[in-house]
Amino acid sequence: MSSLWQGEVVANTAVGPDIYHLRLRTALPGPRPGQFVHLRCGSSWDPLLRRPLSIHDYNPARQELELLYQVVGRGTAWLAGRRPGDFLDGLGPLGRGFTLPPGPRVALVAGGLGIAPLFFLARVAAAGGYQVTLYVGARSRDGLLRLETLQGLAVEVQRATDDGSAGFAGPVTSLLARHLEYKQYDGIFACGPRAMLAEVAKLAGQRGIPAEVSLEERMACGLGACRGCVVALYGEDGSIAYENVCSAGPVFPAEKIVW
Amino acid sequence: MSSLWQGEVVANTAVGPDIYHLRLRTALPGPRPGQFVHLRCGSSWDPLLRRPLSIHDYNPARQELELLYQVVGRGTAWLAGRRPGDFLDGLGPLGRGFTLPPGPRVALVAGGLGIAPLFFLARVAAAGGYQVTLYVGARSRDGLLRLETLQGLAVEVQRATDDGSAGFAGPVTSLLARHLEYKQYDGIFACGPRAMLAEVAKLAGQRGIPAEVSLEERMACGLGACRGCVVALYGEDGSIAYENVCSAGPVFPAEKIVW
Amino acid sequence: MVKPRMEVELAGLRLQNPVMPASGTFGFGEEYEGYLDLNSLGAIVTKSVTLEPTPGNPPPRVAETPAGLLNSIGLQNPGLEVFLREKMPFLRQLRPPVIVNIAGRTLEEYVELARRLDGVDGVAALEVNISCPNVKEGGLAFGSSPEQAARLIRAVRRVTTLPIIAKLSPNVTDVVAVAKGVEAAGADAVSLINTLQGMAVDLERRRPVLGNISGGLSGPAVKPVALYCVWRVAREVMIPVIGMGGIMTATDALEFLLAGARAVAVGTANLVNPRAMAEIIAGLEAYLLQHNIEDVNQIIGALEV
Amino acid sequence: MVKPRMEVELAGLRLQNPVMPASGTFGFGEEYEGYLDLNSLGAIVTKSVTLEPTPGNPPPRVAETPAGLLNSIGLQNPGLEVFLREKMPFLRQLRPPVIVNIAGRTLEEYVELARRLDGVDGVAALEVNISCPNVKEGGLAFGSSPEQAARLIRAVRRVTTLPIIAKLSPNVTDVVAVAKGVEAAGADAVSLINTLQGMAVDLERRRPVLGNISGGLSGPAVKPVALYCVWRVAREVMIPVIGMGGIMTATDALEFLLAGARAVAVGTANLVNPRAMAEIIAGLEAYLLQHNIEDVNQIIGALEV
Ligand SMILES: Cc1cc2nc3c(=O)[nH]c(=O)nc-3n(C[C@H](O)[C@H](O)[C@H](O)COP(=O)(O)OP(=O)(O)OC[C@H]3O[C@@H](n4cnc5c(N)ncnc54)[C@H](O)[C@@H]3O)c2cc1C
Ligand SMILES: Cc1cc2nc3c(=O)[nH]c(=O)nc-3n(C[C@H](O)[C@H](O)[C@H](O)COP(=O)(O)OP(=O)(O)OC[C@H]3O[C@@H](n4cnc5c(N)ncnc54)[C@H](O)[C@@H]3O)c2cc1C
Ligand SMILES: Cc1cc2nc3c(=O)[nH]c(=O)nc-3n(C[C@H](O)[C@H](O)[C@H](O)COP(=O)(O)O)c2cc1C
Ligand SMILES: Cc1cc2nc3c(=O)[nH]c(=O)nc-3n(C[C@H](O)[C@H](O)[C@H](O)COP(=O)(O)O)c2cc1C
Ligand code: FES
Ligand code: FES
Repeated sequence: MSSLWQGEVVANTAVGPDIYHLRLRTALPGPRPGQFVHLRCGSSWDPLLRRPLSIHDYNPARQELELLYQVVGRGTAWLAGRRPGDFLDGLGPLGRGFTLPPGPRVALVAGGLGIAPLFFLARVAAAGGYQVTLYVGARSRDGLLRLETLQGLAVEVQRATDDGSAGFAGPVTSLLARHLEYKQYDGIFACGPRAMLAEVAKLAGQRGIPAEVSLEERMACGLGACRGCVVALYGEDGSIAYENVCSAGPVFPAEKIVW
Repeated sequence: MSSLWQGEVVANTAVGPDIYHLRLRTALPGPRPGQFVHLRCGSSWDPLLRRPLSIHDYNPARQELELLYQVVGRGTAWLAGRRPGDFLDGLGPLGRGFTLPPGPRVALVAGGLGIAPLFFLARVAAAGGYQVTLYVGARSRDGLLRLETLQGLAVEVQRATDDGSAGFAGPVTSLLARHLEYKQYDGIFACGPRAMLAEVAKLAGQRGIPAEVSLEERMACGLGACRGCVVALYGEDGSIAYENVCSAGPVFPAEKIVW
Repeated sequence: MVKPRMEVELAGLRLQNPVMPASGTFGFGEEYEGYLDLNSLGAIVTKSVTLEPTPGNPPPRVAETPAGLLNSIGLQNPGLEVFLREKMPFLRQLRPPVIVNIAGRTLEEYVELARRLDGVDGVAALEVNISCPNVKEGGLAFGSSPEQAARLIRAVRRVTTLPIIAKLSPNVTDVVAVAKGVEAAGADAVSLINTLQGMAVDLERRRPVLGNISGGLSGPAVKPVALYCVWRVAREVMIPVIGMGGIMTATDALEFLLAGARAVAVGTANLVNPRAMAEIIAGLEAYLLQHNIEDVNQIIGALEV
Repeated sequence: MVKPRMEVELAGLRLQNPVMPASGTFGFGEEYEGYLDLNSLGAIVTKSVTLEPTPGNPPPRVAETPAGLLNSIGLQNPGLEVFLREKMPFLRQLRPPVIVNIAGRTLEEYVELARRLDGVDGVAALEVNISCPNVKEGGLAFGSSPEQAARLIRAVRRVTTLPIIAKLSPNVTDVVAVAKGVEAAGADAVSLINTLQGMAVDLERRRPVLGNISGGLSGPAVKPVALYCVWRVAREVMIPVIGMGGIMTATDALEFLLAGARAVAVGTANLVNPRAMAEIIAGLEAYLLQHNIEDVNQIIGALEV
């Protein structure tokens, strides 16, 4: 089962400052929230490597993959130039996704573009009967992305912005911390900047709530072969070893991570 | 006077097998037939170098540059993908063009894509009152390009195809040789494969007709600075030295070339 | 026309075609199983195996450069014992010969590795990595001087009957001298090039991109350097050369064969396109067919100068 | 905020900014006059000048490679006499210091060149090219060993009072040793890197693309190699380093300055974009302004490791 494909661009539209929502027609074998695809972003050898992007959603009936990405460099800039009808060379779904807990109450914590995989998780969890609270943080209101699309789903959305332009004024982790004083969760799932993830891990750890976080690291193969994308993790015996983000992750139990 | 510009693609259409006619909106300072432009063919460092393309025509009123090119590699393939509204990074006009003779009768000899600069020369010469005979050779009839556009101009067109599918059956130089037995010319101008140019040089030399040929060599700067694009030429004193095709040429008197 | 002959002989091994992975870019094979038929390869080359488990260098370990890849993996691998126990059983049931790449910190470690791999079922040859730029001890230290390289290969030669492929570095003044040194010391083949030493800077953070500061450069960017090394060495030694460095397509592979490589290894290309080797093998075959060449050996070293 | 200070001092020269052309990619300056203000450059560096006129190598002389350029110009230049007569008059009326790059086939030729350039009006410094891979005699032969390089620089040192910049090759096992050698021999600065040796093959013709078979690789492809050489050398010698190799943009230039280069030279970029240096100078200034850095010297060597 090879997961190399050519996907046709259906739409590629700006949805925020330098942020694009890409829809691709391609048949993926059962992608799970937290997994990613690895895309060629150019037709020459510069840039050379694929770019990892989280699966933002997948619709098997329409065979439509959705991605949400920010233009931060050459690869994503090239991607933003693709138009409907163009084809993209993709690999995936890759990696291990999130694992929903036995208990029904889950908190999803997204910082900035961290919403990309958590949107998919929110939809799948809600469809699976979970009680989903989605905490979304951004610098300001126009960084709160794609939330309108969640309307109609059984997902409670809690907003936080650094500048207070929408929802809670402050980091999303402060909002989460306040809620954790009186709300119970059976699992916490987070994606966003590393400092935010560390804070979520701390909050969850203090309360004994199982937490999973999605990490980013520079990747080459995306398949577990090159060992280019490692992070330091605690093993069973407390020893530290480097594990591949691409194949052992990108989602890891928060307590395994050497912050 | 810098001749670096951004030209907007007006049209980029296939006119033959893998052959494209490109129209660019850009203001060029007085381009002359035989000169070329040097185009970036990509937006990354691969491919790295500009590509030299002859000026196929220029309309100062519309500020429209025309190019005629064949897709032979990565740069020209990229070029073929440009659409109206795209901008191209160009340099030029560069090099020295053709010099029309004092006498009125001129023969232009084009092999394949050699028509690219000679079309411009034919138009300018005809407009300048010259009696122009344009010899065009190609493998077969669909390689005879852009001739319809010359209708209405005082240009006599003589066709030759290797497979005999149009005009004279055989190399264009054989057709020229036959005509030279009874026709008089005051100058011959040629562009095409090197072997063809050498043959034209021989024919012209035998009859003492001044001839100019346009050469191709791999280029980097296109400005005469790097000395990357040289050909061996005879100097005044018969000695041989390497001269830049980009700045001393691409058009050279046929008798100066070390074939 | 009949199918062209693709077999080449290399250091006593019969390869069904001249295409194999470059060490370290193909893991221990398993990772690519879903993407290509491992049994279609000319040989399998493992990631470098060390005597003890090697943790590798701190991340980030990869950085993209113009048409190139810098890596500073640092030979992360589970060590010889785990390799033999957990990786060899999978590898030995494959059809292509398995070439085990070994790396030591000291001469003694190389010798010990070679000794313990000698006679292991399914191991067809050793590739001796004396050219890794990403480790503090061993590696490049042995590959930088013809004398050191020869001394090491001679020591390894004494303890194994397996064919020895010495993997050479381009980070030297005279790669031909190193190649001649290992040839005289008993190497059965040389493979080149390993990566070029390089560095990338993160302007925003004012730090090196790689956790290990510097790394090894591979990919299309290095192809001209690799081709030149292969061409020079192939003319000067009698033993066969395995060429590598920036081979992404069948055209690239053909260029190395013309320059004198008896076989080619594909590295960075696997990381960009997991089907790269399958496409290269198919492309080679198509080229031979198209040009009426009956045997791939006819183009090896056929560059006209 | 006030305009940042861009001046750097280098081997006794005061440069109004740290950006200059790399030898051989800027002719003798005139060719670029229409594209940028020559008086805005930090310095002018000439194409290598030899004692006698040098015809150069047979074409083709350039080949494009992934993100790189191979050249085998072979130092074509009109020789010292014509240079002095026809090129210096133009160069000496420019404001930036003129650095004349010299290349010889023998030690004696280098010495003779240096002797005859000493005291020539308008010549501010000599760059001694001991690293050209494209000539049969001289060039790389001197740059490949610390001893040879030192011997040559010592000999040149004796006959000139001009600042000496030794131009080093990356095609060596230990570039730091060569740098230390020329420092001890009296060089006032080193510049690096010259091109990497490489080759390109034309599969269709089954021949090398270049008329001279091999050539020197430059451009973005070599940037990681160049940055690493510069970083290593800058930490190990006291004399300033002029960094070059693949600098296409202000970001690239800043990376070299961070890595320890006192100034940078721009080569292949000029061939792709004749305004490259003007854009790099403007980009440097903009970066300093944006980051509230008053003096470009504050970022030189400021890489944190
Ligand atoms: C598992 C995973 C999932 C991701 N999902 C998303 C997503 O859904 N949406 C989104 O906008 N971004 C996502 N990212 C980050 C995204 O991969 C980078 O923003 C992107 O690779 C930048 O490429 P570039 O060419 O634009 O930037 P450049 O800076 O030019 O890239 C240079 C190199 O660095 C790598 N790189 C740069 N930033 C990152 C980063 N943050 N993480 C990993 N590699 C990086 C690139 O892949 C490339 O190899 C994800 C990263 C990972 C590891
Ligand atoms: C003065 C001049 C005028 C030209 N005018 C025209 C024209 O009007 N129409 C047209 O179709 N072609 C013309 N050519 C040829 C054209 O430049 C090449 O076909 C083109 O550069 C090929 O680029 P590529 O990337 O598609 O091919 P690749 O083979 O991928 O190019 C690789 C490298 O080789 C160089 N190269 C390849 N072929 C040639 C060639 N024949 N001449 C010079 N360099 C080459 C490229 O520029 C590039 O640097 C002209 C060449 C010169 C020198
Ligand atoms: C990620 C990565 C890991 C590598 N690991 C090893 C290794 O463990 N042992 C080794 O001998 N070479 C190693 N190499 C070098 C390659 O085998 C090869 O020599 C080099 O990358 C050049 O080939 P390429 O340009 O096709 O990648 C590694 C290269 C890369 C890119
Ligand atoms: C076409 C060309 C010609 C060159 N000629 C010379 C030369 O005459 N003397 C010299 O010292 N270096 C010469 N070089 C090397 C450059 O000065 C520079 O060291 C090298 O190209 C790396 O820088 P870059 O990547 O910015 O081009 C030449 C480089 C190129 C591309
Ligand atoms: S990217 Fe290669 S192992 Fe993860
Ligand atoms: S291309 Fe540089 S001199 Fe002609």
